[in-house]
Amino acid sequence: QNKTATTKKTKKLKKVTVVLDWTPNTNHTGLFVAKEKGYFKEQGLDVDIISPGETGADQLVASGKADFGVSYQESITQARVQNVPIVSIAAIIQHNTSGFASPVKKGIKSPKDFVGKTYGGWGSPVEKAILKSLMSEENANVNKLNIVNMGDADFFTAVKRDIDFAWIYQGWTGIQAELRGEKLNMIYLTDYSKKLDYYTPVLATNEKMISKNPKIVKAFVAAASKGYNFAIENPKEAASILIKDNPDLDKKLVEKSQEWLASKYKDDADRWGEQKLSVWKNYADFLAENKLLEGNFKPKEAFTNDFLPAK
Amino acid sequence: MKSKNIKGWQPIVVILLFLICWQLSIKIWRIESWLLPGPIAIFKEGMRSTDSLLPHISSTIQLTIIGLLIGSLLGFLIAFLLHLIPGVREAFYPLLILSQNVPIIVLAPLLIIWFGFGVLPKLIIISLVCFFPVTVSALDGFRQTPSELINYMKMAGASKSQVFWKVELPFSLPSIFSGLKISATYSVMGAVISEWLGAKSGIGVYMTLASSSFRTDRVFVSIFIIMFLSMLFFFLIVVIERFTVKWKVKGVKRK
Amino acid sequence: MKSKNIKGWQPIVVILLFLICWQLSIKIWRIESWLLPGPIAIFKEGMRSTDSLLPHISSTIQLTIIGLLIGSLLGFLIAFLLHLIPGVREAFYPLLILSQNVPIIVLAPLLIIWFGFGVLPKLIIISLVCFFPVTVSALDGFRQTPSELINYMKMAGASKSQVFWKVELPFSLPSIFSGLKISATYSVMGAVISEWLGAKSGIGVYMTLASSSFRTDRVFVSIFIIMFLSMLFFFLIVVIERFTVKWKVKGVKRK
Amino acid sequence: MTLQVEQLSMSYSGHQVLDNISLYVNEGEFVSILGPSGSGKSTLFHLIGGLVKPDSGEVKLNGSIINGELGHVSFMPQDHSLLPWRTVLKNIVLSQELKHKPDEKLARDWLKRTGLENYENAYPHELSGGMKQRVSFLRSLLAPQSFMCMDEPFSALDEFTRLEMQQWLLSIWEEQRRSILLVTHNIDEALLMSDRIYLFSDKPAKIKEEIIVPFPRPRKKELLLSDEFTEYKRKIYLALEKE
Amino acid sequence: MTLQVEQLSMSYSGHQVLDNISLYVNEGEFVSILGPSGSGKSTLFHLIGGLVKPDSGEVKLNGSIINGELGHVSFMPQDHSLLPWRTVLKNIVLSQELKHKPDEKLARDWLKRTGLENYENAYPHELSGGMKQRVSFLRSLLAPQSFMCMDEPFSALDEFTRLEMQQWLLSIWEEQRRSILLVTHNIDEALLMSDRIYLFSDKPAKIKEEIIVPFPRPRKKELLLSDEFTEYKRKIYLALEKE
Ligand SMILES: Nc1ncnc2c1ncn2[C@@H]1O[C@H](COP(=O)(O)OP(=O)(O)OP(=O)(O)O)[C@@H](O)[C@H]1O
Ligand SMILES: Nc1ncnc2c1ncn2[C@@H]1O[C@H](COP(=O)(O)OP(=O)(O)OP(=O)(O)O)[C@@H](O)[C@H]1O
Ligand SMILES: [Mg+2]
Ligand SMILES: [Mg+2]
Repeated sequence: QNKTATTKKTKKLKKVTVVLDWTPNTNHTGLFVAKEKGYFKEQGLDVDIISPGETGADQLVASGKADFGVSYQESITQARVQNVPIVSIAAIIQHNTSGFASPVKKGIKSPKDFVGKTYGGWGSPVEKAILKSLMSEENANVNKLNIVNMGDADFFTAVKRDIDFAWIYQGWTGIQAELRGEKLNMIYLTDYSKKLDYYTPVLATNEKMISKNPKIVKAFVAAASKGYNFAIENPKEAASILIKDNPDLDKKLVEKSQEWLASKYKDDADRWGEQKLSVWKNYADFLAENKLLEGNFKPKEAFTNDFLPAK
Repeated sequence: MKSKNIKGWQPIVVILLFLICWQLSIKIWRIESWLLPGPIAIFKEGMRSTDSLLPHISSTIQLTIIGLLIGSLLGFLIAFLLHLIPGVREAFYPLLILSQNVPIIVLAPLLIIWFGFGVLPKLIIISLVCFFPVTVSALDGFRQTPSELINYMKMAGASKSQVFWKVELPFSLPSIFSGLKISATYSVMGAVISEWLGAKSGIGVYMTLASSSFRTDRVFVSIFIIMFLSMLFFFLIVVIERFTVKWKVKGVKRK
Repeated sequence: MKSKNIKGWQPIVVILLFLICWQLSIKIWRIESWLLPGPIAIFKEGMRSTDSLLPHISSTIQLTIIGLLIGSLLGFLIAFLLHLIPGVREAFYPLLILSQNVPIIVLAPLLIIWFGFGVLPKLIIISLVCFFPVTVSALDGFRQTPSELINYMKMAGASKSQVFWKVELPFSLPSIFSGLKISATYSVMGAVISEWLGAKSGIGVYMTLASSSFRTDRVFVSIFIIMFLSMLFFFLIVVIERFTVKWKVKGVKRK
Repeated sequence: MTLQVEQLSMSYSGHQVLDNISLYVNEGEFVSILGPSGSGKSTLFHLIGGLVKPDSGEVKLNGSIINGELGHVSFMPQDHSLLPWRTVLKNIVLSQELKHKPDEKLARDWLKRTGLENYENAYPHELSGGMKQRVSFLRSLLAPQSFMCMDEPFSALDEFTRLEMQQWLLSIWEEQRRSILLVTHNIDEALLMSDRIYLFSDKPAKIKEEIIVPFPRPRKKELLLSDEFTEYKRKIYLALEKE
Repeated sequence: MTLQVEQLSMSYSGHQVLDNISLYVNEGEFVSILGPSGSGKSTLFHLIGGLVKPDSGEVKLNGSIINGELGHVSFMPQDHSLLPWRTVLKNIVLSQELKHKPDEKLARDWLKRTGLENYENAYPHELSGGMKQRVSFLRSLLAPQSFMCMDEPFSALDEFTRLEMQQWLLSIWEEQRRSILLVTHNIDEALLMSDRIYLFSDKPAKIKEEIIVPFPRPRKKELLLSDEFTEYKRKIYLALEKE
């Protein structure tokens, strides 16, 4: 009886795809919860979650090949400047949880300690600008920092050798370090510059979806919001749902990360997913100041809160 | 017979030796297991996760076989056309080289946008990897056919296609197999890479998941599987070669 | 002479045609430029950023040349050893195949840990890419040397190494060049990939930066450069082949 | 089938090889060419077979020009040119295969007659030099074309096998009335088999002399010992001797 | 250099090819082998050269067993086996190169004598059949080993070139007193050149007869026409004729 009811429903379900930014992790928990708990179905959606590996989601979302995707404010800012029609529809995590991490024994406690050290990054000019702004807060000179391109190497590998510190997400790599019992010094971006408190990651869609299928967007965000709220309240269960869907993930890491993230999804906002114009504007201004924005960025068009469920 | 049996064991012995060295150096230099786990740990992890691995393995194998088939047929077909149609060879050869130099990270989004998340874009990537060695080797094989054999056939009135099927193709079989061996070796990695464009299962998926959750042991389990599979495909080609090119002068080289 | 000149133009015509089709289909299907820019836009962007590109190009070229050299020498050396030392061939061949199946994402961290962020790990990666086709083709070439030639040399009292240098090697030169062509084609991509493990400059670096700031046109500029470079290396090998294997029976095949 | 070669000249990268050669082979005629090594006999055959085009002159088969046209004659090359990946039997039927379904029974028959019945499934590399030559001979014998060009077909055979093969060739020729052009170094062979003999000079090859062989057919082995035969032999010998 | 072959037997995958062959070549002796095509003459040479090992029996050079030992004799193979990527000159000096610095002047001298002076820098594929054979002949002639095994060295040559080559071979042999073992299908050649002749039977090869040739040296062309010569010729002919 239950079965027939669901099949009947599936007939009417609208198929949508959501592309993750990378392999599934705790940033995505809400989506998996919404799928597993049937929140998407309640909204009449049949959601296909795809992880694209190296490709990233932005181009797929922008082109309409995927309906939704997981992206970052940094990407969307750069993308929109190049006329890529991608729009952020919800902030997955309210504040920037990334920062510069280093093993405790390197003695890097604040940006001024960067002097004379080696930073491992991926060679982007944005990194240098960010480091510069952090260091200038403490009157340190960025030119005394050695910046090395470490490409695809992961954090733990890199700091074993020539690298002293690198840029990580606390909620994943930081948690992994805790699990390994490695003490890290973490310098959060948000602690030094409000401009760098950008949204990372976010849910995104393309402009066409917004103009042509606002109902679907609304439904999707509603279900996702419900999923993330569930994860906020029941981190344990949410973690087990993520693991159930991705059995090859490391269980301990997911559980611990989930626990840590539970309070960060919504944080101080009055509802999950809320985005502020100032945040979008600040980051773009920061880039512009550093001459890293090749074009015009209109912060208002880059995001919308319109599809978030009412408070 | 006897000496053949012994030969079959040689590579296994070498590999075992290699693994032992590996295990020992891990012990001696105290390399941490998240950096480079020892073969024993890898083996244990492999045993533990056999169940969850099997579907991944079978999906990668399917992808590889189909891709390798398409790729090598395509490679042969291209070689065939470039060889038989006069003038085309010089004109299109550069395009082949170009095809090998489109980075996957650029190709991937385009392929997905054009062909969706299905199996097609993945097969395209594997084929792209596999066709090239076959084409190059086949073309070189065709070109090296002894001219006296071709001359005889021509004088006997063979058409261009008869010369091809009866002389050039049989003559270049060893060369083609040489290309096929290279392709077979690359095919599994090709499949793994292709799985990065949004697959639900496969060794590639398993490996990236393992890697992103810092499970180095599982990453190495995947590598072992990839290696094993590509050896398998390689030796499959070798076996097929043995049965196809069976006229090869063996007796005379006995000393 | 005249017909040769004309031949040189054929591939260029084909490539031009291809570019024209590309430009047209961009127009017709209205493909957005952030997804797939047209060749004209790419060319313009390439012109604009020539100055900033040159250091990247020259660093990649250096890396490629050294890597290709090391890789092909290594490939030849391995083929040489496997061929000449009895029994070693069967034992070590599988290891070669394995070497082609260690994904870069796994190898990279290890290489970095062991060799740092310098040029050495990059050269290791390019060599790893380039040696394999050379080895496989060379081994297959050695094996196909006509037995009557080897038999004559043996009866005349040639040592194993004389047989190798005077018969097997010259005979398999065309085959070795076939492998070298494949290697040359892969070498540039190998260099680009190797740059992803931390380089200060290079096409690979330029491309990832372009890609992360959604400058698809610049990404394609890099691809064009990669393609151009690999064609260059390929034809370099072809030219060397022409000068080395100049005995090849041409006259007889004139018809 | 009649062949006419008219004022053929040919040179390889500057070296003249054939200088104004004219010769003919009538319907059902057996003609031999004798000439020094390296004079250009095989080159002439390549021209007749259409593999290369002459610098000047014409090759006519049944009156129509076949300069550079392939496939009109059955050709037995000087090197055996057997395909190494085909068994003896498959090599023999190759020339038929090109035109129609091969007649393997006939091929087996011939293998038996030429003493190769046990080698039907052997590969060329398992054969002795003379055996390879016989296989190549059978291949051209069974070819569908009725004009045959044979380039030293029996050079690797001992006297007895050679005589036997000559007999087979003669019997086939008499039976099917093919036209045959044969290159040989053996004066006995030329005299025993042909209606006419062309003598080639050294490079560049010219026709030095044309000799009409008067012996009646069928010719028996005993002819070899007759005075008339010796007379002709001496004549040719002297004519060939370098000036 | 003396060669002794003692009770050699050899079979290829079941087929017996040589059946208990015993023969010898004394210091400075010139010995020929005559036998039907496919009987096993080349196989015998491969055994003497050490390329294959006999099933039973021994090959002795100067008294020491050289079964399966390579490099003791200078060998001229039946197919020319020239290296296609070497010019004529470089092919000729190949056999010397293996042991010491090649003497290119000597090689050029010989090219001149054998009428190949213009082909020094030609590649094998540019040569006619007979020219390739001559190059291969020169290569073995210039080899440093003093025992020579030649497998039908003149089969692709016309009578005159053949006679000339025979004279060169004889002169070299007389001058350097090498020991020579020659396979040929030409009875005249065997009689004209050798001290002794072995006649081989058909498969499996046995020694049918050993003929000592009594003609004094140096032998002139005229010998060919003498009655004694014809007598011997007939004798060998009859002995070789199949039973
Ligand atoms: N592909 C080629 N390139 C250059 N020269 C060639 C080529 N083929 C043959 N020749 C030359 O042409 C001349 C005649 O060669 P051809 O093979 O016709 O001689 P032939 O009369 O058949 O001699 P033989 O009796 O020795 O076989 C020779 O001087 C040879 O060097
Ligand atoms: N590699 C081989 N494998 C199998 N059988 C072989 C091989 N080589 C030779 N034979 C067989 O051995 C026999 C003798 O061959 P061999 O070449 O010694 O003959 P030959 O006396 O030199 O003949 P010819 O005068 O025709 O050159 C033949 O029946 C041949 O089929
Ligand atoms: Mg000839
Ligand atoms: Mg023989």
